[in-house]
Amino acid sequence: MARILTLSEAIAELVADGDAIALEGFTHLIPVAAGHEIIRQGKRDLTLCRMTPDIVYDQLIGAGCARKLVFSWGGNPGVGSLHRFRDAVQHSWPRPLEIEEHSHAGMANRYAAGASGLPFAILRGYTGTDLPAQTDSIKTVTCPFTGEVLAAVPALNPDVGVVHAQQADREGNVQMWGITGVQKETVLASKRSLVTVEEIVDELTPRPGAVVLPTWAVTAVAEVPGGAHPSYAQGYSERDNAHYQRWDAISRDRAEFESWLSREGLADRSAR
Amino acid sequence: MARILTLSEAIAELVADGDAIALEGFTHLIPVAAGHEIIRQGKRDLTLCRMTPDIVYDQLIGAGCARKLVFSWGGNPGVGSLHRFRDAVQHSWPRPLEIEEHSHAGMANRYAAGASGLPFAILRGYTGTDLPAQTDSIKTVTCPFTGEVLAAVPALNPDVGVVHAQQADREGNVQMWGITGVQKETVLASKRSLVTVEEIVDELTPRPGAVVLPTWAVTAVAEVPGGAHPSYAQGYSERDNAHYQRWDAISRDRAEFESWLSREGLADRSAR
Amino acid sequence: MTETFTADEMMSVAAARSLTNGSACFVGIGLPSTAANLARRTHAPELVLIYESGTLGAKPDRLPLSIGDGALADTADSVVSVPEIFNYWLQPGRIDFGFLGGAQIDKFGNINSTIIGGDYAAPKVRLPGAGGAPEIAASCREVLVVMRQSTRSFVESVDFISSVGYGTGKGDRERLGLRGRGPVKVITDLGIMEPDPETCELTLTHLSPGADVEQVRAATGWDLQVVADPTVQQAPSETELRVLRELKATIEGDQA
Amino acid sequence: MTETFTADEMMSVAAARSLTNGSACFVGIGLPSTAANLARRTHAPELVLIYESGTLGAKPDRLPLSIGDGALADTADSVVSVPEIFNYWLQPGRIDFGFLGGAQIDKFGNINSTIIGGDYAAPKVRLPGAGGAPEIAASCREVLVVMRQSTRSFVESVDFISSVGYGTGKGDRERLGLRGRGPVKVITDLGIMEPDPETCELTLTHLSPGADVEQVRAATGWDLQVVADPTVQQAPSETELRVLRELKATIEGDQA
Repeated sequence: MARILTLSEAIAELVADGDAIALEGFTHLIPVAAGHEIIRQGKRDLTLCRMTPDIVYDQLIGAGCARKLVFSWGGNPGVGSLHRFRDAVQHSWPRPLEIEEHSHAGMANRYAAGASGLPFAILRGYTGTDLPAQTDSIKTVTCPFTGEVLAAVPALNPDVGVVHAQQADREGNVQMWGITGVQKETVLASKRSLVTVEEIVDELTPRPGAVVLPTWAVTAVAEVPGGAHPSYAQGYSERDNAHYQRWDAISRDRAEFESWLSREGLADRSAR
Repeated sequence: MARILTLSEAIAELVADGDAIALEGFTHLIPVAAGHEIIRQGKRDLTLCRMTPDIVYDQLIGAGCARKLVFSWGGNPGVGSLHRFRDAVQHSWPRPLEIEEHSHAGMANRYAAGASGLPFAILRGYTGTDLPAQTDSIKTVTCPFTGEVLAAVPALNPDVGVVHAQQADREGNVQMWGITGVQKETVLASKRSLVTVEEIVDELTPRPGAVVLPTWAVTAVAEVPGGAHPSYAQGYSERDNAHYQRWDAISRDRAEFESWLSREGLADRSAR
Repeated sequence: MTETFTADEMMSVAAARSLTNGSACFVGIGLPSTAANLARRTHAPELVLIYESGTLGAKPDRLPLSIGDGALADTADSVVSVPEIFNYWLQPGRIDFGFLGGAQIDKFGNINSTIIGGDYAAPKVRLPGAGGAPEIAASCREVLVVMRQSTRSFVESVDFISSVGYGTGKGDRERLGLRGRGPVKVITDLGIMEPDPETCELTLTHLSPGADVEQVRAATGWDLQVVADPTVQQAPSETELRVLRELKATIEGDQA
Repeated sequence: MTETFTADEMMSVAAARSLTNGSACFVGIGLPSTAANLARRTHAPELVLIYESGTLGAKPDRLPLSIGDGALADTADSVVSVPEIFNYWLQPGRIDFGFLGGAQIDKFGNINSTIIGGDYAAPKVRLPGAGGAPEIAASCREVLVVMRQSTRSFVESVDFISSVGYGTGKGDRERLGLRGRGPVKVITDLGIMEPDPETCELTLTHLSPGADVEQVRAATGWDLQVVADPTVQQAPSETELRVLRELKATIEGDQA
């Protein structure tokens, strides 16, 4: 049974320095508030997993929380580059960032294998690209029936999986709808999980296209209205496109970024 | 784009003697009328694939349509044995029946691999059982990351996949809800597909828990109200449990079975 | 007042009592479904029922007649596809209890539901087959077996291993890489057998009220080991019997 | 009356024209999404738009601002998970057209969207990475590349192969086991390049109105082959331009 906690309790309890964590949400329902709480609590040496590291991961990286990034596309969607990510890779600022780079299909299958209790997944992927030469976690297997050679990727089983959803009930059953990405797999693949929700309701009303996570498959639920901003929660909020634009300017410059951290109250306990 | 056909046109056009076909539906939404039309049209030498061959497969086997059965559980659910299936395996009546036997997990993964365009699937399955010794399509692969040995099963890609759904719209988009089993995988894994539906409607109204198959992923749709009887179509009909009971008596005896075939108008073109 | 009850009723009640509240249980139709629904209506209101048709957290108001009964989908927390139920829910070991039955069981809890007699290609009796059992037996944290006891079904050696218990004895599950604990209880109309901690051989630990050790031995096709002083199971309570009979009544009309 | 139009508008229109009605198209945000939505509102009303966020058959009433835009989910025939979109829909080769772009492309249509300069561990410029491109390039029946042409982006050799076009030339895709046909068109602001049937080398086959061969050669970092008599593309029609500008207008407010 999931416990209902505050966001700060949940992050304090679930996330330890050195953990591998995955904050997922494919453009929609990105658990941004949870990411900020991780920065606020000054977590360190994290391995950050995410298919599409966007501005919340740029912030975590810039704040010095990350040791490593496992990803498939690291950009500011519709805007351009992630400057803190680039600065970390190109200039090791504020610290070196190890990277483990996959394709979307590879990452999606890594989570699916993790959710399935399998050690690896197979896919038709990466063939002919330069990725396998750079990424140890891309290998091959041979089909025992046809002899075909396929790509193999290891299961991704983060220590903590964090997603944002529209609703939970008081027992901790979770419902999300709209674009639900790889969130079910992330929760099921992770050793511990946190779902932040727009609201806790008395009863979940079944909805078309909804994904339901039963309470016994979730570790903790925290009510965080607006917790996906600047991404959105369908039925609750719209994507704040201007915010993504503004991030480009804020993140280009180290000093500008650091003053943003202070302004947002995220710098206090970060000891870079 | 799926074409809207009559059931008899669809079976005549899509199913050829010697084909591998899969009629799926996990207790709910079993495409029984389509099975009867296959018997009526006297199709022969079919490889019948189905996780849970139940009375419609008992009928196809008894009517002499099948050369081979690929399956994981062949019984009359809640009642007992399938007598025509047993008679074929034990006494080669009306003709010998080759079998390829899997577990449910294996069959489900074979369809999923088929739908995914992969040659095989991996699972934690069959270990320690006597199935791998009898079934050529169970092998092993070794995880290239951990060295663990896992079961491997080949993709199942039937020539024709047949499922029953509640609704299609006039463009041939299909919607089914309730227990939807392995039907999406069956349609996507098959070279050609037929969906029989309770009704064709002007517009599909999104429903909680619904699976939608877009028209361009389906070959043909046929309107066959009650086409799942004696199984059921949630929202349209109830399971006819007495019919399953009665089948036990009808199928125990060859003569009784043959007179049932005649009574149902299914014996005419069957040339045993 | 103690009502009279049948051996089958005792078996259902014993199976139900084995399920702990708040746990997740992979249920098949027949006795397991009866037991799981009985447990949910008595001591384990928060038992999570999972059917292989894809229903997670079904709360049927009557006994379902098949694992694909509409009452399961209507009342479930979530209905998922069959590939998902096996891959995301059963395989990773998320499910606490799995129920199994079969035509034959041996002293190490290996079960046959495939063929009797002859050989695989030409069996004397062709049974339905393994269905979900191989992976339920492998992946559930604990397996509960429910079968009526007789020398026909409790045999020295099964004709076909459809699902693995303890293989040829202690250590086999670990060698095979099976991650669940295996059949921790075999519940019959005569009593309960549990694996010996040293050998994993099924050993009689509990007797049904009215049954005695000799009777159980006579219904077992191997030389049955018995613990020093087998416990006599508590007879079904009035509540257990009433709820069990109410549940059964919900299906009798349909099955007549 | 022919209106004036920009080279970028010509590029969008040329990309839209490449999409046939009734086909299924895997769309990324930016130019591909503009082109696909333009096609759907002009000659290809039954074009099926598929976004990697999981929306099958999206019919947005405005240009989505991201591949996860709510307008996509609201109007889709079905929204599926990200693993499903890649495994059940892209991988088996069900999708007719895939759009790609990138920072660099070479004469065999191999694309780089990963790093520029230095080496992988210490790049001069770190780009976002491949995202869905490796498998889109492998599995879509045909790939359309849309990029602005310059010697910085059209290079003799890419710094990193993020997605494969024709590898090192004809026959490579078959040797690698890639099942789609590869990049059948590279559409730029100056014209269209197509693989030579004998060598698979990208060859200029169409010029944008107002562009000439020398200008395209000058914007290409390799010795560009040109067909005997490159066709000049038909200028955007009034309808194409109007619809394109209406579409663009739907996002300008938000992006301001």
